[in-house]
Amino acid sequence: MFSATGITKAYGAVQALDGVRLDLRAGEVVALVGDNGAGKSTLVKVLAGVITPDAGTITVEGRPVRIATPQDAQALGVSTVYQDLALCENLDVVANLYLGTERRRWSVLGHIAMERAAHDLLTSLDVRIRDIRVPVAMLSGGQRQSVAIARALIGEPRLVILDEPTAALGVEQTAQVLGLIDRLRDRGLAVLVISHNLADVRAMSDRVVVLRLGRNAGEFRTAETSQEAIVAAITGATADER
Amino acid sequence: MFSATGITKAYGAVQALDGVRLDLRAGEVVALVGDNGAGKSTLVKVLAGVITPDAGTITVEGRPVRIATPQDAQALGVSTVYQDLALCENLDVVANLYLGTERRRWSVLGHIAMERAAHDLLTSLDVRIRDIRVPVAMLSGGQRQSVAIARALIGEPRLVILDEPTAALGVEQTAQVLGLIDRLRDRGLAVLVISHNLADVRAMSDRVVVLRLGRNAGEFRTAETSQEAIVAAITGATADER
Amino acid sequence: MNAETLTRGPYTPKEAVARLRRGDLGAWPVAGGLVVIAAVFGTLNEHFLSPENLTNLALQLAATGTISLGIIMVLLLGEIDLSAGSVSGLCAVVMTILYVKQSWNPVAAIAVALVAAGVIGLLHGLMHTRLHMPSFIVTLAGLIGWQGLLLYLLGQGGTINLPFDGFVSKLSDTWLPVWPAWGLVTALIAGWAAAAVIGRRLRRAADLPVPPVYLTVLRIGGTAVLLAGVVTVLSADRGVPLLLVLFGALVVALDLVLRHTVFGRWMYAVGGNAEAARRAGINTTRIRVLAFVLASVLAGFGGILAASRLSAVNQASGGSDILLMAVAAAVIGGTSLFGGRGRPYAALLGILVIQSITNGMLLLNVDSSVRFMVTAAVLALAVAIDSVARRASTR
Amino acid sequence: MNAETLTRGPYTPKEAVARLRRGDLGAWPVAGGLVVIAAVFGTLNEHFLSPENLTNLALQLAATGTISLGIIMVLLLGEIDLSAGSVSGLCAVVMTILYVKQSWNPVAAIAVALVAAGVIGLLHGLMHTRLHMPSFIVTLAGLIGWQGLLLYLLGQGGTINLPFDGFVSKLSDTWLPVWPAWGLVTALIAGWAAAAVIGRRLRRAADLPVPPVYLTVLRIGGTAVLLAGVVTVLSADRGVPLLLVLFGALVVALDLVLRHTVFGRWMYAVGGNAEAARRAGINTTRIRVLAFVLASVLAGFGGILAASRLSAVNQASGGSDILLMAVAAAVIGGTSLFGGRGRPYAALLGILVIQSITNGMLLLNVDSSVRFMVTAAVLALAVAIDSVARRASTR
Amino acid sequence: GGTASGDPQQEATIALLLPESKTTRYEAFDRPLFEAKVKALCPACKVLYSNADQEPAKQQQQVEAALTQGADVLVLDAVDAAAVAPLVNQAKQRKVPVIAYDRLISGIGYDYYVSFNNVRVGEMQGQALLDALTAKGATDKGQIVMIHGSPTDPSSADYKKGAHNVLDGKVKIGKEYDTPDWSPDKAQQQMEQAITALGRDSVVGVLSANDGMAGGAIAAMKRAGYTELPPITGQDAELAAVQRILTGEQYMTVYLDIRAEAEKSAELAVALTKGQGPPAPAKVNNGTADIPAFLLDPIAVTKDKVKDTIVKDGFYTVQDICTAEVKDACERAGLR
Ligand SMILES: Nc1ncnc2c1ncn2[C@@H]1O[C@H](COP(=O)(O)OP(=O)(O)OP(=O)(O)O)[C@@H](O)[C@H]1O
Ligand SMILES: Nc1ncnc2c1ncn2[C@@H]1O[C@H](COP(=O)(O)OP(=O)(O)OP(=O)(O)O)[C@@H](O)[C@H]1O
Ligand SMILES: O[C@@H]1[C@@H](O)[C@H](O)OC[C@H]1O
Ligand SMILES: [Mg+2]
Ligand SMILES: [Mg+2]
Repeated sequence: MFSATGITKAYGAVQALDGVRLDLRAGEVVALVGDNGAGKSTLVKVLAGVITPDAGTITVEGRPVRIATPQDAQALGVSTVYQDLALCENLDVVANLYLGTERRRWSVLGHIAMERAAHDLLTSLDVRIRDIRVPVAMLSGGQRQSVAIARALIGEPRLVILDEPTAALGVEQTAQVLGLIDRLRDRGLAVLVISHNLADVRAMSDRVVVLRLGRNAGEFRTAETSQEAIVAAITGATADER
Repeated sequence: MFSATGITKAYGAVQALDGVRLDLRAGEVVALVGDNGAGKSTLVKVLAGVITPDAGTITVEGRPVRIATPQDAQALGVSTVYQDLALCENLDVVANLYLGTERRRWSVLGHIAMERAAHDLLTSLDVRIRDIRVPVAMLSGGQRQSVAIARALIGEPRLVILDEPTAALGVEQTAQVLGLIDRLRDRGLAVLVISHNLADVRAMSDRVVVLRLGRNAGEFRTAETSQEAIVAAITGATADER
Repeated sequence: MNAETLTRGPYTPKEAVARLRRGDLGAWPVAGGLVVIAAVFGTLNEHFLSPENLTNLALQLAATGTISLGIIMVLLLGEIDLSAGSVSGLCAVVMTILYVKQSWNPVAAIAVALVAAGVIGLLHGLMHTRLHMPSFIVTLAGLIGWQGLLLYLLGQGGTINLPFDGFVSKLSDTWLPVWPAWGLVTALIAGWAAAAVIGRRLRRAADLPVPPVYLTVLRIGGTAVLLAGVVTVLSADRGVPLLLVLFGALVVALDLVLRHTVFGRWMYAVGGNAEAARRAGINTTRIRVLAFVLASVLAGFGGILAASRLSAVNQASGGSDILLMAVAAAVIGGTSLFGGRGRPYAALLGILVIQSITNGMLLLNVDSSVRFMVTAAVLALAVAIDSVARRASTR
Repeated sequence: MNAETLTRGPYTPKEAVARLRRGDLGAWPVAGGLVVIAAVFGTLNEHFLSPENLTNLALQLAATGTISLGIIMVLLLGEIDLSAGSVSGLCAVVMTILYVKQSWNPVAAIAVALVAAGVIGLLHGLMHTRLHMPSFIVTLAGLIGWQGLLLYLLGQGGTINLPFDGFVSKLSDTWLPVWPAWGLVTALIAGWAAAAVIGRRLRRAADLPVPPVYLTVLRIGGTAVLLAGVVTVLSADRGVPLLLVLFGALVVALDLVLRHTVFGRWMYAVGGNAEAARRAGINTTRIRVLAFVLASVLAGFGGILAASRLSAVNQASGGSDILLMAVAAAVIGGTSLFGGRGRPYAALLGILVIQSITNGMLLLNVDSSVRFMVTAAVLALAVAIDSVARRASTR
Repeated sequence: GGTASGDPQQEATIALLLPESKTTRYEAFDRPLFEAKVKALCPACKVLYSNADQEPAKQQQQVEAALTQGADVLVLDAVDAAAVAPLVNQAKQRKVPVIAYDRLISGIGYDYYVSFNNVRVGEMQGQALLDALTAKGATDKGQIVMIHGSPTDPSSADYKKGAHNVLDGKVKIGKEYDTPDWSPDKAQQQMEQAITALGRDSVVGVLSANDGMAGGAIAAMKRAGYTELPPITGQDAELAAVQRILTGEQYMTVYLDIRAEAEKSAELAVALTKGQGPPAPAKVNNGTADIPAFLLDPIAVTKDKVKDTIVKDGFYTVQDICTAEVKDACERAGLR
């Protein structure tokens, strides 16, 4: 469905991405793995319209598209949880959840509708925040991450991208997120997940794409691959492209 | 060695810590676990002098101490990696590593000595950063976390506190940090690690302390405890104090 | 259990105290500063608290207060508008030339002048967002350049008087009689109370927690008492000045816009974390440009109010320390210079502090050098009370 | 492999281009703005580029430039010092009273005045750190209050002239003869080259990468050519003014302090992330207080230089737009108003831009209104070049 | 540069340095009148013009710029009459003659001084106010309010001194303010507070140092509900003020015959470029030297004098003054 080819991005002397290709299909969970600094988050930002690549094309259902701004990505149904969360710390949980997609009538905010829905959404994710009207600055690390994940589920996305979604989450919340990813796949969405936790990767993904120093370094069907093979691709011990 | 009792801290209506006690001994790795928002990071900040608790006492080797500022904590040999990393994004890696403990002569910075040592330290942790003279703002999430961990090893700490140190780290780097924790214990330091990864917790810690809603909710010798028992304490299914 | 932890419990008195201790002091410390100022000047000069003087105060704060409202719009984004003073003067001059020299209808003259201010704001906004120039420099150039244009437009003549009995001058010489004033206050309070009751119903219907009745009653009742006091005092002199009503209406309207519309929400978002706002799909450029337009239009309106008060414009219009006082009012009222924090009420409170000090100092008979020093000391004292109280509560 | 990825490779020309594209443009775009300004005014008026006028320019920029250096110290922390103008005036007045009225030794008078400025800065710093007052308000009170004290000290008399041939006036009327000037430049360049050679040796000994020789040579050589040009031009008129040497020495000294001492490192740290700095055990209070003290002392010294230039102090000393120009110079030179970014050279570059515009405009024979408008336009243009270039390079 | 011989067609450069741009007189009158006269006397001469925006340091830069551009004569209206001595010294070292325009430069000798006397302006304001009060028999019926100019403007100290010379001991001074930046808004606020502090009925007169501030004070009094405004002074003969005088809102303004001042200075400047030095009718001691001086008297203009001063000199035409609102008042004053 979503297909990116030849994505290249340099930050000065650092070649963060170098001709990367990535295919995402509806109803499939792809795990993007790789060493620290391999370029995973940079690739996510390209897909989400946050940065413009130096080169490369993106097609959606075969047609080339331009993703120059986050709005473009949103219009294509891309919904993203960033590694750095990208929350407005001065706003409360409800405001952050609905940021950019506020419920409104004549541009007047539907406070009550949003609060009600936020409440239900967070409950369904097993998130525990004692008062959802406090600024996000007052939340613990895991609580913030939960808010960021919940954000991505608002609206009707076609592709959900999660950059290390469970890094700060507790045991139960992590389980919830893994369950959630399963449900998203079942609803026919495309899902791209970045994670360093190979156990989780194996548990949830259909396919694993490996980046190394900004280049594609392997792609595996999860079910048919051993953890060792993935580790080898990550660390560069082997580089077998499937 | 370090012993905190009755630690209490409220943020407005939220009772983040409520009479918590924690003992840390030289040559022992203690894992602090608990749900998101359980108060783990708050407790860490109390020990590190970042916030002042509403109540509670801390003793070091039996003598009560006052930890009112981060300087106080440093003077007692407490070295901390914070969950939010607390790096200066405008400074480069070397400057961040040595922040507050700069090598100097007559207050003139020893640039070369610091760069050399930083280089060696990062290499020993298997950290891959292409240019350590770029501002930390330009690093990936995992690279930043590596820098924050390396920071804590500079100087001669007696107690090292790590708040979710491996959350953003790659496979190899995580292994390095686990190895590092072992080495710290072997050198006779006290180590306090916060983690949501129970597999890691079981692999590295000698003792597990569980917090729940700001209160002590169990304490276990790792070797003698099943993962299920820990999970039960975290989620409140049981609350057996040992 | 989740439902329970997610729910905001009703506010108990204990929790109210806790909120206070958390530093959620709102306007209270500044209000404390105001009380101190009132006490000091009230003791030093018997006239300070007289209805006549409080009426003067009300008139004196409207123009700069309006400019300060505009400043808050850009401060919320973490930007600055140094041109507000010059723009206020220029806008007043444009209005006056059209009205007096070209004999336009005054309302049309005001409208055109405000549109001109809007265009200026647009220009600032575009230079800031499109050319990526720091707002400090853009509006510094504005400060100098619009002042130049003002001088150019005034040209040979210098001062232009506005007819004392004309529409514009009357803006600042119109007084609500007693009954309309009470009617207005009653309508305001009734409207608020109705909104509160409906809001509570809706929240309950949505199964959301509602604040305890006593708190709502206390808040609305307190405001009612305050407004009633203001009306009573001002009616003892010439009545409630239209100027104060206009300024008050602007404060209330902007507060509603910022809290209850998408635009307001996005302003805070851009000010809090511009990158996060951008990633959320908010057109941050448009928000920024709008903020600069609003700032200039409000500055322009403030300038017109000032011209109305003086019944004249001249080369000094919008000059002197008007800009600094407008920014200071915003900051004293709790607006952050770093963006994302502040409310229109800040302008009201801040300008009250500043103008009370100026007003009180002028009642006393001191040399200008001493006046400057005492003004500085009282200003510092008033804000120190605020800062220390806030700090003590967050420890 | 690690060693390899950790190592900064030597700079190749390609990488230099890459750095440029990354937005690491340093001072180049501002320098471009300067060239445009020089071209514009050089065309409009034949005298603009004459040695005499460039000498005037050198004299004109020293005082405000020095104040701007102080402003940079607080901007680095993300704070502001609105009192710099007033403090500069007050300090000059204190110095003059001691020196002229009390017949003190001029050096002692200057020293005492600077100590007074330091005490003022200490007061600002303590109010900011201990009472947690926003620096905007603290220094706004300073702006008003110190001006009051200045007026009070000047009292009835008003202007006090400094003797033409006295020590203080001579500060701005002393010119390095040709040989000492060349000697100074040679010493500077030689010192820098020696430091570069030793630095390279030490880095190599520590097995650290060294920048390629051509780059170091280019940089030192370029500076040498630039300085030689300045000396040649200025020697064609009255010689290199002592005032310029003093200002230049301050810029270089502060730059060295900020880059190579613990204090400087901590300044940037506090400005970048105050909480992180605090957690790193840095006494952020002390750093802040020191920054305010430095800002006031530099403002005071700037005020003394201004008095020396004018050979007088009066009620207007330190007033008018000195403060705004000093802040603008810092911002134009690339100092962030949000802290953590900026270098003392910013003050030099920024004040060059501002004073070139002012100086050039004064050569033209136009009405003030036009002058203001053109000044604004040129200022905006110069900074737009910078902003657009920087932006284009980071896309 | 350099002064030259008596060739009438020679090109010479004359620098005119004026102090500020916030009052109309300088750019609306002084500059054009001066330039026109120079053109008439010496078509080939060039006038370099600068305005210092009330900043001594800027004026210093402007003098330097003028000298750089080869000015042969400086006509200098000092922002700070004491502080420009070093500049005059610089000019003298270059053998460039200096005319002190409007304000007496102190601390050094130079060629000419053409002016009205600032202290005298203050005295005239004081005297006019005193006369008006005496005429109404109000000198001991209440107090006056004094609204002085900017505390940072050296010339405002002169006006203040002059006014006090006349008024001290003769009337009771209820309130006295220095007005930052000569700001009319601030003058208005000061007046409001003075009225509040003293009581409306006890204010019998207002000494305002200039017309702009008088406007502010008048607005304050009108709003305070005075049925009959007490006498109020001014300075500058701003058009708006002349109109107010006609309608009776303002008592007087001090009118300076700028045409005479500008043209006299232009004549002297042109003469100096030719190496001539016409004799002066008076000498003024500035504390250091006796300066040859042409002293023009400021003129106090009240309602009955508008016609014979301002209008007669062509400073404003009747059409300028008599707009719709003041038509009737004009008729009554005999202006048509
Ligand atoms: N804004 C930036 N400026 C300069 N360099 C950057 C920037 N962002 C990323 N980089 C560099 O690009 C490379 C890839 O970064 P990226 O964040 O994509 O890594 P990642 O694969 O997400 O790593 P991690 O697992 O640590 O999150 C890194 O070397 C990083 O230093
Ligand atoms: N600065 C603050 N202001 C207000 N409340 C806070 C603040 N910091 C933390 N809290 C609250 O205190 C509680 C404990 O937070 P803490 O960060 O200690 O949790 P944690 O155990 O570290 O969670 P996580 O696993 O998510 O990191 C949370 O409910 C949080 O909302
Ligand atoms: O004439 C006055 C002038 O001397 C002063 O400097 O500025 C204000 C004017 O009214
Ligand atoms: Mg990443
Ligand atoms: Mg935590």
